[in-house]
Amino acid sequence: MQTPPKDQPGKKPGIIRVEGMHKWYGDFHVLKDLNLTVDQGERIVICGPSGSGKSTFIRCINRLEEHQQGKIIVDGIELTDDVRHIDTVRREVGMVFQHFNLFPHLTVLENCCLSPIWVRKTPRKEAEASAMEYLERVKIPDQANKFPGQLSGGQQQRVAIARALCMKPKIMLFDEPTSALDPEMIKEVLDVMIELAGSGMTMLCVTHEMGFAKTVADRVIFMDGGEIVEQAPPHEFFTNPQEARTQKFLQQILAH
Amino acid sequence: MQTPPKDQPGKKPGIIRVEGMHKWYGDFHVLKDLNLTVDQGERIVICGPSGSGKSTFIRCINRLEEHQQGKIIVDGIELTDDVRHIDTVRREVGMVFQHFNLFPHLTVLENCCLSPIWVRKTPRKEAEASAMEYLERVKIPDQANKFPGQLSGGQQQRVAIARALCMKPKIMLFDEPTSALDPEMIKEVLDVMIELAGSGMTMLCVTHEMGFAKTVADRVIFMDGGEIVEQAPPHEFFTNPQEARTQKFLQQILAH
Amino acid sequence: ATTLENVKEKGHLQCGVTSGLPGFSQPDEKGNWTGIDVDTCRAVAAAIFGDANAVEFTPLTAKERFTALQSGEIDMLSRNTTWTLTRDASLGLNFAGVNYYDGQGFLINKGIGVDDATQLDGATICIQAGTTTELNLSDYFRAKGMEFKPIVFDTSEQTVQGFAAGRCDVLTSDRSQLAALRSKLSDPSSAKILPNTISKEPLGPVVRQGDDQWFNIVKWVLFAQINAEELGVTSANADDMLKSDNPNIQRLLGTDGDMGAKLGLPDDFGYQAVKLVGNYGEMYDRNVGPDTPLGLDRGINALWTEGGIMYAPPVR
Amino acid sequence: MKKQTIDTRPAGPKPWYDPRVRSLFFQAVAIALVFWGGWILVDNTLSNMESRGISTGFGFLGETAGFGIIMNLVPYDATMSYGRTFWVGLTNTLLVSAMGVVAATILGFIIGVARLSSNWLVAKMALVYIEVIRNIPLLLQIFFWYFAVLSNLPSPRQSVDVGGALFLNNRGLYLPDPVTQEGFGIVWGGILLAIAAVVGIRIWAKKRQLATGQIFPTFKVGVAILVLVPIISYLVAGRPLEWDLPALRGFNFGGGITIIPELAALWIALSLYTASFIAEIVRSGILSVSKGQTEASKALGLPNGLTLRLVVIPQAMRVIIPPLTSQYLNLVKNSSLATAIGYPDLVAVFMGTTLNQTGQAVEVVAITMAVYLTISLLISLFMNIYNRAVAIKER
Amino acid sequence: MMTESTMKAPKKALRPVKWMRENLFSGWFNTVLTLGVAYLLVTSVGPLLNWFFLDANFVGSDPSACTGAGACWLFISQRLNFFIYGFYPDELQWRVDVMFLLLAVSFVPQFIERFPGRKWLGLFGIFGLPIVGYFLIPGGSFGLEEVQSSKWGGLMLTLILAYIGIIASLPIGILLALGRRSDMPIIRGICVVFIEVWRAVPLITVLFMASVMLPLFLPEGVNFEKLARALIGITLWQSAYMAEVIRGGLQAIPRGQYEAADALGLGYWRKMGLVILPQALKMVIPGIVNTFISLFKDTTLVLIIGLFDILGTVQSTVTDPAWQNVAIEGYVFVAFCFWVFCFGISRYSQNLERKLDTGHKT
Ligand SMILES: Nc1ncnc2c1ncn2[C@@H]1O[C@H](COP(=O)(O)OP(=O)(O)OP(=O)(O)O)[C@@H](O)[C@H]1O
Ligand SMILES: Nc1ncnc2c1ncn2[C@@H]1O[C@H](COP(=O)(O)OP(=O)(O)OP(=O)(O)O)[C@@H](O)[C@H]1O
Ligand SMILES: NC(=O)CC[C@H](N)C(=O)O
Ligand SMILES: [Mg+2]
Ligand SMILES: [Mg+2]
Repeated sequence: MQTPPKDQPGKKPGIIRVEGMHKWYGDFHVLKDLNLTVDQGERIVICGPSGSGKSTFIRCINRLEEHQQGKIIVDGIELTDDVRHIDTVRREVGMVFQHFNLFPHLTVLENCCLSPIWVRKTPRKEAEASAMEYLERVKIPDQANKFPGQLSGGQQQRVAIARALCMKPKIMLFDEPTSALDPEMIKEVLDVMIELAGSGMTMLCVTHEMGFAKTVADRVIFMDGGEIVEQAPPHEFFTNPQEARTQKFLQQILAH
Repeated sequence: MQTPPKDQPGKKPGIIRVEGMHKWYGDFHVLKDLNLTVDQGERIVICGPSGSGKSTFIRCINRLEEHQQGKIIVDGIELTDDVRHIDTVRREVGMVFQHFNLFPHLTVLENCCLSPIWVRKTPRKEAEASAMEYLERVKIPDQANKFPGQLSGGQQQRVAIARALCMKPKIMLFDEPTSALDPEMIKEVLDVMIELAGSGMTMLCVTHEMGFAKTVADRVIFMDGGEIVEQAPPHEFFTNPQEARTQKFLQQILAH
Repeated sequence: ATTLENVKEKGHLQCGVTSGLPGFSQPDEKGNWTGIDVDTCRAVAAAIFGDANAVEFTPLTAKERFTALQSGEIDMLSRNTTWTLTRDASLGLNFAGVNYYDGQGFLINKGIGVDDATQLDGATICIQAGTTTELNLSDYFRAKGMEFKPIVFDTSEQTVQGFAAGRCDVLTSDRSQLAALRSKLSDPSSAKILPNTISKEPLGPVVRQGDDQWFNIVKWVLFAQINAEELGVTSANADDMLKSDNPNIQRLLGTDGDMGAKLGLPDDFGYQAVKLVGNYGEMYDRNVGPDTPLGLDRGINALWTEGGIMYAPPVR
Repeated sequence: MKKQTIDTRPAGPKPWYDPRVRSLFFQAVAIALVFWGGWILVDNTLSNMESRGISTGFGFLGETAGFGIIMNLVPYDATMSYGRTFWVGLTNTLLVSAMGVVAATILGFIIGVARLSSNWLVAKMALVYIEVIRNIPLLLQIFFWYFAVLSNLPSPRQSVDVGGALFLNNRGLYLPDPVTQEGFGIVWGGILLAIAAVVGIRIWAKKRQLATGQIFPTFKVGVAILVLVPIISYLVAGRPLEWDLPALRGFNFGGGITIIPELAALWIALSLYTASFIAEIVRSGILSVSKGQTEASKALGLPNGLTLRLVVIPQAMRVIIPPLTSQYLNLVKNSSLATAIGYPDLVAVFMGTTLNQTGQAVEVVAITMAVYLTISLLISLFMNIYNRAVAIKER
Repeated sequence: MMTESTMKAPKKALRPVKWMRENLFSGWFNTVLTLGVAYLLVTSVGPLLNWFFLDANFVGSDPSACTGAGACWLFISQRLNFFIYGFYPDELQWRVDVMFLLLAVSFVPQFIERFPGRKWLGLFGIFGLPIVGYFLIPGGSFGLEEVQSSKWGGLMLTLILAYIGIIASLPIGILLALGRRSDMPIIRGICVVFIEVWRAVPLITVLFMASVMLPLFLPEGVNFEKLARALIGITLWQSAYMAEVIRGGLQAIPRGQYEAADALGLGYWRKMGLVILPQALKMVIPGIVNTFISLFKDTTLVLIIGLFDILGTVQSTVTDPAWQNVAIEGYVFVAFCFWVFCFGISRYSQNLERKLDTGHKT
């Protein structure tokens, strides 16, 4: 339960460490003995067939789900039942959901400022200024005073990204951030994510956008049946997958 | 802007004739001076950018929308306010919607038999037998007793086609029948439509599936801003579009 | 159509009564109604149809009774209703006589240690809504410079319930009712009736204004019963009396003259009413007289010939 | 195949096949029917009233009522007019409705939340409460609270006595009545000052929070001010308040404030009954906020309390408000059951005694219905305004 | 990597202690709550149990048998006949019993999955039962002795009122809802006014009008039974509520369904009857059932206009001086009767909802 020794300024190795982690839903064994270490600034893409446990895994990392066995250590803090730890970790981890989950009763700007103001206790002025910066970064500063219901899907997802960024998290988790979008909107969002990736943020992204994986990922992780079947740099992963299951999956996806 | 004269027997010329048709929504001029003649057995594909009035046009043909000026004559009957005419025309025109619009409280078979039994007053036995034939034609006879909610999108759309066919219509209208489907399901539905096209039915189809257009269409119509900008046989349309707008549109679509 | 025609067409008389007041109108467990007010209705039915059972009863609260009569919901109201000027004049009603002369009194809980109404200052009083008692009470207390708290219920049933539950110290109503209501207490000896009578309450049947024929019928059926008592005709001897040579009796029973026809009734209407229901005295004794649970002496309700004020115009 | 020539076809359909003409025709028939029916009713009523010699008009409102009413919020005695009895009845209706709305809302929210409690016992008790109370007729519950409970309360002489100031017996609940003395103005001043201060602090705290992000314990400080300042000013002013204590006078209590059993029974029954419905509304409102919203909020690091306050409740309220409104309307209408136990509400007093004494049923009933209609429309109006204000903005 | 079969979920021990810790004593707040509620339960359940059962009197033939400190259920059993049949003549009560039996036969099987002919029994219950009842209960035809409606009472009257009210208010509600959604502004206006006015006024004012004022509005000589008028009042009042419930369902049906029905050439009534209403009604079953339940409970208000429903009969007998203080027993009995019916109906609707779900919720 200690932060790993820091030897490189800026790049913290093992900012996320998952060790022998298991999770069950009732009797159903969703995640089986996962082990993964993510260094600061790494960009990981997770893929795998539907129901393989990708979402569950990523949700365990900011404890939206509880794991029952093994360890998850985020930014040096182990995730246990201790609420204080959970709160601390969640402050460092931003999450972007497949279905955006924006707060429909708040404007875009208010959505973005919620966490800075109430969790980080940033003065509102400051929070708003910084929110506007992020909104600019996702290219929708002009929508700041609209309500989420008034935006298109792509715009909504970009707000969701801005909202997560406003917490200034060390780690960003994306759970199929583009799969609820129309093709043209997918591009909008991917562009923003690629830009983000360029800025050196630690990112874990569940996605089937193989183009994105090839462009920005440091590592691609393939999950199936609750296990990590294979992990490799994208080049290797796509050209020379080791496992039979991975090969089969890639065939399907690429044929598409 | 005239259809090439047809002289084969059995082909009734001008089964649909639209003459100088205009439509407004309030003050908004959606359809502007449309003229079109469709012969029996012709297969027309309509394409154009979003909001160009394709759906509105096709919906006018079975009077789901009212037009305010000009004439629409379907199978020799002019569409006016006369309720008898509307009913007669609707009996001859089948429609397949983008979102299927199956009746969720009825089984697939009941969906298909509804109109034959209640509108055409076919005895139930007969209606069911004929419905089963059409369900076989769209390759899902085994789903007959399921409810729509239990089918995949592609299957649902095929049921929708079978339902429209059960009315034994002279004309079939398709409004983006594949755009609500996943890529793998699109193929299922297109296959059925191609087969249908082969059987010599008059078809008007709004779609952006250019492959389909190339394979089966007799003519492709391009709409923009509520006007018919260009119409031509597919070969000509794709290889040698006349209008600048058409060219631009084709570039976008084909690049995609 | 006139009320009489309507009634004949229906085949029965629709009569408004209380929803339950011993001696006046009360259903038993089988829904058979008894009471002096009920008998008044039956007599009218007997006079019209020759059948004392050709009548249906509509139980009404005091609040509802006039509306029901005004609207035509009932043909006559026989619900211990006090004859007052306002009711007679502005409600569009006609009082067809008096079948019981009453006055308002107080029933108190012995525990409060009071033996005269003048000591009731500050008392809580249970009372029925929409009655003259409600008005008299106000007048009385105002005149005496006393205060009171009225607890107003819909039915006399509920006023007793409220009184029994201790919600009020005093229950006020027509004196005739007090005894009956007292008998409904689980311990009747815990309550007593004060000697004071604070108002005149002539109770009688009521009909709608504007149909004089009907008004006359109800009025004269009652008079016929009172006259019958005076002439000694009873339900038991009515058949014998048919042979009487007293012209008064002959006119009353319809063996002579066409008295009934003048009212639009069969000539033997008096005979039928007395034969099937009884004369006034029988009606009284059967329902409220000394031998009933109510045990009320005739008092002023005795015939004028016996020192009372029951006096009916002659059938002539 | 049909043989048809298009050119000879008439431009417009025959009128009886034109849906527009048809619709006009149906509507004309409908409105004619309604007017005809209405006219028949009115005509019958007038001629019936005329032929029966029933007086008409609203002149009766000015006549002397002459009967007593146990409870009046506006001054009333038997010498006043029937018009005044209307106001007495109306204010009594409004009083019990307002009390009921407040109590039912509080209770309903508590039970609705309890229903979702993670505490098994509490959740089950709430469930039992809801399933029992809302499946039993209200009238029965009113009778129960009135007749069954009242008869088990002691008589005035044996009152339940709480510190000589508060008495409970079968005549009601007696509370001390504060009587202000000279110099009480200072206390009023103190109270106003305290309120002003709290408002000021709230504004200041909000500003400061916006500016610096620090959160000030507004609630606790506010409560302290609201309690302390009036007490201090009370003491400073030399305790200018005397309590009119209820005391046994004759055979009843005098003085103090009385809550009569009729009011209490009606209030309790209405509140308990309505609360069981509100509880279900609250529960479904809270459940209607999707899990994704709570998850998003948690993912933003908001703790449970803030998640509830900033994300769940504002969204749940939109779902809760419309059905809550209709429960309020039901409560107001149900308060008319007062007449069954003698609480002097509008229906009991005005549509009861006044109607009976004056005999003008049509006028009185019309007025009564108009009042309920107005209350309904007013409440709906306010709710619609509110709804529009908070509606989720969409494209 | 471990193989699946060897890994079992870590024992989420089903031990009661664990369960209690999680469900009753998680955190100090919950613990306090649990203890508080438990204390209330323990202190109230004992006395209640005593009153209801242990100290209660069940047998005997007259009031003197009620000696215990508990409830006097004897009172209920002695008066049961009155509570069930009102004034209905003893020797004819078999007719009511037949109706009760038919009612039970047609509706009890609805709770039993896979009961043969369930649907037909239900249909009989809805359409056949009223007809049978129409001839059987009042009599007067087929050589049956006539029984005036003024003699009906008790539970039987309550059920008649509720049953007819329920069966009549649904179709009226549907028509009103369709009217309110109509394209024709005047029809819509009429329906809106009708619905809003009925919903705004208290039921007892409606009943008052129906019971004592109605003849004033009608031509002379036009008149019908007091019971029928109360029924009409209740039905119209509830159908306004029903209309609003159904309108909710109609509004929730997507436009595509209307268009698809149009495209198939179904006319207005077929479109509504075959496509829209089946879906809309199914969607609002909970609302409809709630309206039924409230109608059922509201039938008690006829007591105020002098009809003896079950509450009326009990109310009128609890004051019998022969029985001391039986008010609570009486009210508890009525409460129990209503509760059984209402709770039963609501359970049934939840059942139905689950079954009718054809999986079209996306
Ligand atoms: N709350 C739950 N209770 C029980 N099983 C669950 C629950 N949530 C998810 N599961 C199951 O866990 C498995 C993994 O789910 P998960 O959502 O993580 O898959 P996924 O890889 O994200 O799939 P997809 O690509 O479809 O989103 C699935 O089989 C799912 O059915
Ligand atoms: N009911 C309506 N009221 C007003 N405007 C409408 C209405 N329906 C459609 N429109 C407008 O009419 C225009 C044409 O709409 P239409 O749906 O026919 O376009 P389309 O070509 O089918 O587009 P898409 O490819 O997006 O389906 C659009 O600009 C649309 O906004
Ligand atoms: N208590 C009553 O029912 C009647 C009281 C009184 N005789 C009246 O007519 O007003
Ligand atoms: Mg997933
Ligand atoms: Mg379209």
